[in-house]
Amino acid sequence: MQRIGVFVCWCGSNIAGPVDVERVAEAMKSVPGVVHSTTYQYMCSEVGQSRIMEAIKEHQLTGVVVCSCSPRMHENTFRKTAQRAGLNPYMVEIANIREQCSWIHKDKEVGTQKAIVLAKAAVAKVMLNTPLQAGTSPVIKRALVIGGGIAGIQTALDIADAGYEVDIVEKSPTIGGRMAQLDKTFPTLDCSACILTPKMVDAAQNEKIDIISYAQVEKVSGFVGNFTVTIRKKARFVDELKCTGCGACMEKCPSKKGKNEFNMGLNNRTAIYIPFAQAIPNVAVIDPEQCLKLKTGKCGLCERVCSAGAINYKQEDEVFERQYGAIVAATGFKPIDLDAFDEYGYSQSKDVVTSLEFERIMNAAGPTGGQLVRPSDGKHPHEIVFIQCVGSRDTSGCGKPYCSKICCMYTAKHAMLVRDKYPDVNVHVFYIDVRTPGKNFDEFYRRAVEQYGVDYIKGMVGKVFPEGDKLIVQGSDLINGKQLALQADMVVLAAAIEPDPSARKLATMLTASMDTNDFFTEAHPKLRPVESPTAGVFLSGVCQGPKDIPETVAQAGAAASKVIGLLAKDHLVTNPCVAQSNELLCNGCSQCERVCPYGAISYVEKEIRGPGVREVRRVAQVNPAVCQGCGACTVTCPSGAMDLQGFSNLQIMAEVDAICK
Amino acid sequence: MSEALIPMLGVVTAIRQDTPDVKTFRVEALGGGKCFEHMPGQCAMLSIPGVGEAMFSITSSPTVKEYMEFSIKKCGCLTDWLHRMDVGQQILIRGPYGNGFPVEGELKGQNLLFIAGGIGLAPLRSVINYCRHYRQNYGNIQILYGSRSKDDLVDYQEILDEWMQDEGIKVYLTIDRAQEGWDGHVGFVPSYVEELGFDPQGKVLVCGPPIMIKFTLQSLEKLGFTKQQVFTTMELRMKCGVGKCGRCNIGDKYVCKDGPVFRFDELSELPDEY
Amino acid sequence: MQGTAQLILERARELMQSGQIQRVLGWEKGEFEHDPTPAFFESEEELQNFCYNDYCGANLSKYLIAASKLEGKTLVCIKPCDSYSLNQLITEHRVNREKVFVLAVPCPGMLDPVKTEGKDLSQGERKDYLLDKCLCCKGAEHKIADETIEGPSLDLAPEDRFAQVRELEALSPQERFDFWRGELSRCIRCNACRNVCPACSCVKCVFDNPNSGVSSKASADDFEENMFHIIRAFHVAGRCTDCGECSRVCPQRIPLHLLNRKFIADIDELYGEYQAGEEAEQRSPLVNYQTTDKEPSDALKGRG
Amino acid sequence: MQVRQDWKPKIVAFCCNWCSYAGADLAGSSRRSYPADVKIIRVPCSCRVNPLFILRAFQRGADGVIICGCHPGDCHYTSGNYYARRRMTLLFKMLEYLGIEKGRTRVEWVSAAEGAKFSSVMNDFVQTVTALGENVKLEDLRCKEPLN
Amino acid sequence: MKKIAENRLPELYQALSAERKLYLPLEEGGVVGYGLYSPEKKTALTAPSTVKSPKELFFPQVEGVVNFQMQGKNIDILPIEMPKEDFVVMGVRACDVRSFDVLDRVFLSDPVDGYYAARREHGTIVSLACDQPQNSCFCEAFGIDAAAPAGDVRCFIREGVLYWQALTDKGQALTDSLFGLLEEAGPAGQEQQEAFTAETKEKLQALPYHGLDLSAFTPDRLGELFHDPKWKKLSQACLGCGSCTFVCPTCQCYDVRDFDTGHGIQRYRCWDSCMYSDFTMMAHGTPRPTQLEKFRQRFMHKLVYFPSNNEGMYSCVGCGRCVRKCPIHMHIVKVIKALGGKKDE
Repeated sequence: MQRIGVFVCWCGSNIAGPVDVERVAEAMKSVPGVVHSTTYQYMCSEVGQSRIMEAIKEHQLTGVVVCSCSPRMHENTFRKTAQRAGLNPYMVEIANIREQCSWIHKDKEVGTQKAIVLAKAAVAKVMLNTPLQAGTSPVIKRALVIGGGIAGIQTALDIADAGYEVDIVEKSPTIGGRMAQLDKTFPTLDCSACILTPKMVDAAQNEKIDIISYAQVEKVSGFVGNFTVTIRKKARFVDELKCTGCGACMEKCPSKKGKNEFNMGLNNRTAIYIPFAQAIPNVAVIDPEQCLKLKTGKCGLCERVCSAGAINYKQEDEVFERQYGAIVAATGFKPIDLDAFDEYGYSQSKDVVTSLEFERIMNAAGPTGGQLVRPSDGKHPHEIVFIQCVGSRDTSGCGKPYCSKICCMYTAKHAMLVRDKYPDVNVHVFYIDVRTPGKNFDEFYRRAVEQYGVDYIKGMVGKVFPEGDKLIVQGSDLINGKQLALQADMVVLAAAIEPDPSARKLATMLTASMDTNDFFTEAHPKLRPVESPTAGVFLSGVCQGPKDIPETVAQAGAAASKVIGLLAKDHLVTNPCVAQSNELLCNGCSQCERVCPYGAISYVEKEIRGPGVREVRRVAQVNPAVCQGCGACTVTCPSGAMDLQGFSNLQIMAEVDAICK
Repeated sequence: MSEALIPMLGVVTAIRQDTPDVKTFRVEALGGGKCFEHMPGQCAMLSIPGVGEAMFSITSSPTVKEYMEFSIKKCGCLTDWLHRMDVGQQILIRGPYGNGFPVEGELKGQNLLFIAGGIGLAPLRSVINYCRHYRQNYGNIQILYGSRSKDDLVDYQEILDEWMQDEGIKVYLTIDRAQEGWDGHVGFVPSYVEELGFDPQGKVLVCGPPIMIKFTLQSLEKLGFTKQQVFTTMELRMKCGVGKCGRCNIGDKYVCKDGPVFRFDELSELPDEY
Repeated sequence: MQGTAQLILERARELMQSGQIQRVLGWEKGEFEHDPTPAFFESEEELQNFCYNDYCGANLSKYLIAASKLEGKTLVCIKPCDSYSLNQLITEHRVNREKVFVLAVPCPGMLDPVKTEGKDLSQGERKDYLLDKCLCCKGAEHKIADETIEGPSLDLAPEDRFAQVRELEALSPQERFDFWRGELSRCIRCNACRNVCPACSCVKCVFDNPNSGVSSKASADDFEENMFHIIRAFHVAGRCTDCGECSRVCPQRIPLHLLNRKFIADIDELYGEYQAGEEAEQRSPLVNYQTTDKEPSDALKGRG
Repeated sequence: MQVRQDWKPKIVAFCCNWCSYAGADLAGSSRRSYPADVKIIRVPCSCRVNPLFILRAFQRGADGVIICGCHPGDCHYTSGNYYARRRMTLLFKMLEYLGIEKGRTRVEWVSAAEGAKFSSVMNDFVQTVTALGENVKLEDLRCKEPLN
Repeated sequence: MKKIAENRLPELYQALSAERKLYLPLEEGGVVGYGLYSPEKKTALTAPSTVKSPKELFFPQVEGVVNFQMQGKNIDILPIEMPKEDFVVMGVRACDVRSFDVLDRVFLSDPVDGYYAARREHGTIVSLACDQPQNSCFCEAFGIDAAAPAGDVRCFIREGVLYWQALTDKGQALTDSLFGLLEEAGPAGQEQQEAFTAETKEKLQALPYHGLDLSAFTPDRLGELFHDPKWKKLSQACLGCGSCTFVCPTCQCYDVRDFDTGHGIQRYRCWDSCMYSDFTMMAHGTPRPTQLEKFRQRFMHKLVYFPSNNEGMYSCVGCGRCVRKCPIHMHIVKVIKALGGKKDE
């Protein structure tokens, strides 16, 4: 017989309001096996915990049920409490009577009855709990950062700073990401490249950091402290070690029709190219889609001009495996496709551009050399209309339901820069709300309006269409209550941002969850914002949610500190709630091995002894360090030989019984 | 109608930890006293609803009027449960079952040699204490008891405090392997039997693991004992206890009804299926 | 049949003489034509009682689990339909391929002693007397063989094995419920279906294991009847080769194969055609998936 | 069949720890109510749900059983919910084949972020099961009535 | 002796079932088994045999024994009411009637099994003589007269008439309760019976198992038979299923199990089979580890152990059910012939 103690938490009035906690505690007293049942205002408090500890000792409890908030909140707290009182921490079960009871049921009778049932189910389960011992597994002291934007770079720098090796895998030929494409940054208007490139160089020069550019993660296996990652480094047809970045090849390359990705396709580049002057690594790359040599076998000019002998048309993708203790996702964002927003005329006129395109136009290293000209005819514009919230805060289904957060500020920045450089240009901004919650943000916006005379119009734009060489912007001015039809030379759309499409595949590989918008989910939205729910996987930058540069950098540092905390450990305590094979029942059929996502199951031939049995059989064995405890094998096993500790067949059935009674 | 399968209620009034895996439970009727009378070597079905029911030999002597005792080794679902229960637990009991040792028949007036191994002492303890109670009815009493280690000797305290103190009772103890704090005999029961070279007279009552019984019998035969002199008690899976459920038979004999005590000459005529 | 039996016997004797095999797993003559028994033959002398006749419907593949543990190789007579079961058992490592010499024997379709009892077989067609499982014959081809004995095969266009499943599916839920209740209520839980089933090869069945939480020896009520058969069918889903033995041995003639065939039909429809035991080392559809698999809600759409 | 006025269905919801259980927590913290007839059993993954548990629930008096897991592709264990999807599809189709009302069983994918969805799914499921009435086709009478 | 025209049997059923439950062979799903009569059921009184024997009407496959309630350390024992409803079983063949003698030896011997005894007390057996014995039948070997079964009432059907003869007080009481439904058969009844017996005898002599020799199975040969090496071969293909056991009219092994209903514990007993792997399994093993021992137990029990304890009465009645139902055709007749030696040997 187990001796169970039940501890019902009031959680202040959170539980005690809608649930009669005393009645719950009273009802539990008559449940067979329960020898102690009590309540307290806050079980998770110091006092609450010490009450549990005292009761464990006084009543020689063999199991504890805490009726409180979600086990996702305090299961660990109470396990530790039990452990401090000398009880195995896995002899604790939580009945979730807050999130799944008191917070959703207003009727006190209903809530109380449900709480009693949930508590009984937890008791039924804990009666069958067995003391479990956590094992340990070693930590590989190397981190992987996926994405080489400002988030990834900062994370890698901070990890390296602490003395750990870290690899950055970047899918494009250079690190730098979106920030490298920006002209100025708000609200200080300092030059983006000027503050980013030193960091890029730092990363390149740091001997703890290995930048694996033009590469992608193909497969991730393993678990926290012990991931094995397969990386595919795409063939760039240029030997990274030999190339000096002199650029001679680019000058000679006859194929000049490649879209310049760095300039958002606003101009072209050669087939062999270096993305931008400060690229890291500063190494050329051949676009196989454009290269005549690779496509037709005829050309080879670049090979001839390359004095370093770096060109290698036969280079192939390189696939290799590396081991990491921690992985940071820093996959960043992209502006959404505007196909669904044809009313803004993006596809109809070259003079309707996105903000990021506008950023390149304004940039001295951009396609126009920093001259503000219309993409269609190179003429200087006189009227520019900015439209905000293009695809953001859009519940129609075409766009994104969330606020992209950075648009208000960069639009103010653009408007201000235009007015500063070209006072002859009139700037109008259509907005729904202007959101400026940040240090010096509102002041910045007010300067745009007050000092630079930017015309902010609260209202929606219904349609943008070309008429002659002008663009007509039809919109409403909500404040003045009238319909507008502005003639503009250029229209700039503040397109919503969305997670980079590569993130979805990566999330699957990492078994990290994503929300409906494909942003990575945090382990806890408030308390663990830089960790994913998957142990050992951390989040940095916009892949977790829209944010500006300082926030990104802050989060990057936070993620790095979490990684450092992990890598600082030599061993990790492993989850003992793993599968276990009862060799007496095992048929050796291999079905479980086939469903195990972690390859944790292997087979051995061994002599099996049991009641009336003594023979050599092929039986399954589970590697507890590798098993993550999903339980896929347990259902595949017809004989029930495979069971999951902590969630055993009998435990779950006992819960079912208690609930259905 | 009294129905054999319907148990009566008892209550556990004392629990003694004998060895790391053996506990002795004292069971009384709800109003005190014994649930039923029995003879040495007879058994009872104990059960806990929802856990199981199993046959156990009654280890206390019939001469004890206040209670019955059961020495139970932890080896399965029910026994695990019993080992975890507290005093005051009600328990289901039915019986008595089986023939028991012929203490008022063949054994009467005889020199008796008891040979037990491990938990095998449980059924013999009832006989030993019965014979001690009616000491005048029996001749010499010798007891040879062995177990794996000193800690595995069941009823050790009673052996030391009572049996060894009785005049005319000789107790020989042995353990399988030498251990600290044990200055007694070390060795297996069958070889100790030969070593002690008992006079092949009177009757022998043997109980213990099957392998021990097998070799002890050989040792006894070497010493000149015949099968007619040796008794043992059997253990097979039982469900009804009344010879109807069909599983505890050895040949045409039901252990629950015709046994559990068999004389070796009877047993050797039965198929070797136990 | 006599000729085939003779060919098998000759070959078995040769192999036994040459020491390549230790024993033969086949059928032993009964007292009558209709009651041969599966049997191991350890010597040439024992082989005198070997028979292979119209009533050798039993699937011998499951006996190879035990034979795999014996010394030496066992020659087994495998009919085309049995070969699927054998492959499946090899895939699941229950039978050691190395320990088995597969003698593929031809099958002209086996007769059902219940159908032939007291009948003059010269009257009517062979089809009328065939075991039900033979009416949906998977064909004359063996999926595994070390050696093949040639002989007559079943000359019959097989029936659509899913026809009855579809008929049932077309009924209303209440009609289906009544149908299955009527059938399953006859179950006496003799476990013949389970014990004969080559896919039910667990060393200990969950229903026999007192620690499984679901053990039961007899069905106490409707629920337990349903439970046993649903779980049994589920446990063999994706592994059942549709050998039909369960229905053949059921003393109450419950059409148990219709449960297994339902799973097969659904698997075929939802996850692509799959025949368990078609070849060794296949991945059963229940230990496999496609990211594009149908959602349960979509799969269950339609009919009430 | 006569449905008693005061009759409430018993619903067992198996929720995977990483998505749906968290989704249920979110439903709670955002105070999105659903009937108290729903009781949640936490499992590590939807692939932990054995058909035995589902039948057991019906045996013990459940009127509906719902399995909630991460959205396909989002499984914390990569592929658990894919296996669960096949198993449950086949099992539910078998139950339907046996004439058991298919509304009594359901699989839903609910992410940790979908508190609102969790609540609406549960409301809808309870409504469906309530309309179906008591589970009589898969009941075990022994478990329904108190002894003697 | 009484009689009633065969085409008036439904009236007889109605009358019999009016005041008590009537069980008789019914056809369902293509198989015949004893079932509770109601007018819409398809009766099969004259079917040569049923899949299961009528034993289940007296010794059900599953039957509650006693219930318990647990409260803390306390246990409440809640007894179950003994069966007390009168019922009639009709159409019981001679072999099955004899099976009750076998079961009585077990269940009515001290200590009496109350549940079985109550059903025997409340049940009236109306037997039906065989006019179409099957090829698998061998009741003759056990001295059973298929044409003149025992029972409380004995019936036979000849030329479209069912003849009815009460053999016991209980049978007489049942007969009396049928008022005017049955007519007096008169001396013609006797003639019909003689003719019937002669015809059946002829058919029995033509059966393949006619003359089955059981003389080798005597208690004094227990050891010899037990150790016969033929058991290995006989048992090697046995599936270890319980079909033979569960269709057998005399197999009476049972298991006692507890079921937790959630509201209390039901202790029930259910049929068990000595062929099952867990039948004698204990925590440390089983005395019958392989199918050989289990198989041997079943037949040794029927042919040697039981007779040894019951004045030579075999616990087989030759109904032939196991012969028909064994999935591998390995049954008691093959065993008898193999171990007893065929007559022509």
